Amino acid sequence: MVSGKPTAKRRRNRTIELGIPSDLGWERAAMDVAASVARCMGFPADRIEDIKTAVAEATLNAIEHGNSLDASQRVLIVLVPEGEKLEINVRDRSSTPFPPAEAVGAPSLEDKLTGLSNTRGWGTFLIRSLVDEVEFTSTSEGNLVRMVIHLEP
Amino acid sequence: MVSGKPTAKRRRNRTIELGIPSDLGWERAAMDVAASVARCMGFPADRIEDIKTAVAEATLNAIEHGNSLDASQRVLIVLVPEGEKLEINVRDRSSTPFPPAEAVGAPSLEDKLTGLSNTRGWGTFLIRSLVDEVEFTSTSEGNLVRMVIHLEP
Amino acid sequence: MANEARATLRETPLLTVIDLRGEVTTFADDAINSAYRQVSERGAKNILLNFSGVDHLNSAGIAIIIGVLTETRKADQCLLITGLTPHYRKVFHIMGLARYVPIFDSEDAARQSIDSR
Amino acid sequence: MANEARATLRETPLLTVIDLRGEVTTFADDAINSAYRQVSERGAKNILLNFSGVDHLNSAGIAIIIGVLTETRKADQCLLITGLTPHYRKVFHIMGLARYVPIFDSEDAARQSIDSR
Ligand SMILES: Nc1ncnc2c1ncn2[C@@H]1O[C@H](COP(=O)(O)OP(=O)(O)O)[C@@H](O)[C@H]1O
Ligand SMILES: Nc1ncnc2c1ncn2[C@@H]1O[C@H](COP(=O)(O)OP(=O)(O)O)[C@@H](O)[C@H]1O
Repeated sequence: MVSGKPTAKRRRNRTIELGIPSDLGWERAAMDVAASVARCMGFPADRIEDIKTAVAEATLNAIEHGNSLDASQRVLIVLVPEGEKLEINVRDRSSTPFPPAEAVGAPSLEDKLTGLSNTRGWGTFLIRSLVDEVEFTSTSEGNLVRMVIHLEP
Repeated sequence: MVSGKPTAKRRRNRTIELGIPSDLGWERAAMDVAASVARCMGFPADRIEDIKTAVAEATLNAIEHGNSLDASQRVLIVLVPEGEKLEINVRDRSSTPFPPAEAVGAPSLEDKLTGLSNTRGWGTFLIRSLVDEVEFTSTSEGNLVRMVIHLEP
Repeated sequence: MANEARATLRETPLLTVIDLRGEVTTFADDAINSAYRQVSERGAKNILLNFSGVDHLNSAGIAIIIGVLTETRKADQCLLITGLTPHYRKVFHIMGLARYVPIFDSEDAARQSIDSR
Repeated sequence: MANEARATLRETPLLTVIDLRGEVTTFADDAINSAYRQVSERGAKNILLNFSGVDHLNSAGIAIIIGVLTETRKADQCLLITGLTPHYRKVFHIMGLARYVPIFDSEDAARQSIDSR
């Protein structure tokens, strides 16, 4: 189903695109599509779980932070299967850029347990931990999380 | 997540859209999104199975007959959750219209078992049998299958 | 495809079982038909198609099963089915297939039906 | 939401169990916290969170669990966890949570750990 060298056009044609409203809950649809694409590509079961969680967290952030739960704004999930790797882009229409990387370093569980910081703040950390490559880009169009997962680790 | 009277704009905003290449296999992604939307809406398990099969068959027809397995043509699946019902549109870029309804009446298993007709030809019949409403529309843009499934039968 | 169809043969008392696995779609054609040919060459009379390992089935896959059913009727073999989920059981009923091929809850139930003839 | 979170209490020898069901996301806040409050009012010392009925868990849901863990540490209660899938077990390890709350394969294994103290 997925083979050969991707040219720009081929690449565009082989993408799977999902658009959802910015309502909590629809991230489940994104997880399910990502899982079925990963399954088609032959990812092992434990990697599919990693992909589902990473996509869920990125989509949740796009719904919640990027589009501020404004259901009239949409989140676009673009999956690009390319033989040995799967690229997943999650795009929102945020007018606020991602916080700088330093601001979202590894959260301290100790601080959370002692009340020094909010119990939330795990999404970005989990994404980083579960995928092979991740890139956060902010443009005037919105924010984009680009994740790549390799078939062979 | 889904409530109130849908206006044209609301409706547009609340849709879930999935675009896939016309390659056999990607209909699984359509099934999975449809299932997760139906689950979110509270459809019972057996209705979710009906929806998955109907979406799979409509998407398969769009890939195979509508877009003639030409991977550069895309199939668009648009799900519209509206409180008590789920509308699902499957759109291809076919230049050949759907055959007239009479041509795709209930297939005769007897004919198939005696070799009088091809063993295929069940997709449209299954769609009709499994959803509450179905409409086949051919336009200059392509073919469209519109299916509606009610939460309360 | 990650989840290719596989059809493996298993001889049991009274029944020759074809265990189907993976996705029963248009791609399952070779696997199912060659399994059926082997079973026929062995002279099997009672053939049980076991769907319990199948994770996806569509109308193109069912068309392959109809092809096998057509052959078994010509060859005076008896085809039986088990391992369908309630949903696909319903689909087989809707299609009228259940009138031509008996569908059982379990392999044992299929075996008993042969035994009690 | 179709699959709301539910948290139900169950008294067992040595352990008070909170059985979680459905989706443990931001919407599970009330269900989990009110279950925890009830358990505390009863004076429970050993509290087992059972995830085996959970079909979806995300970082917002885990944040609620961290909140409960914070409370149990203040109240000198002992929190234990069971019923996680291998994936979420891994996630709890990645987050470092497994260092603060023991994770067991089964309710029995959790009970034995209390019994053998
Ligand atoms: N798509 C996004 N658009 C704008 N801001 C974001 C986005 N994703 C994350 N952020 C910012 O980064 C912070 C950290 O996110 P995260 O680690 O996922 O934790 P949480 O979502 O629990 O706050 C968020 O609180 C938010 O301020
Ligand atoms: N999306 C479509 N575009 C064009 N033709 C279609 C489409 N869907 C179905 N058809 C036509 O209708 C016929 C019957 O379809 P169907 O009942 O699904 O059976 P099958 O797909 O097994 O042939 C097809 O063979 C095809 O000619």
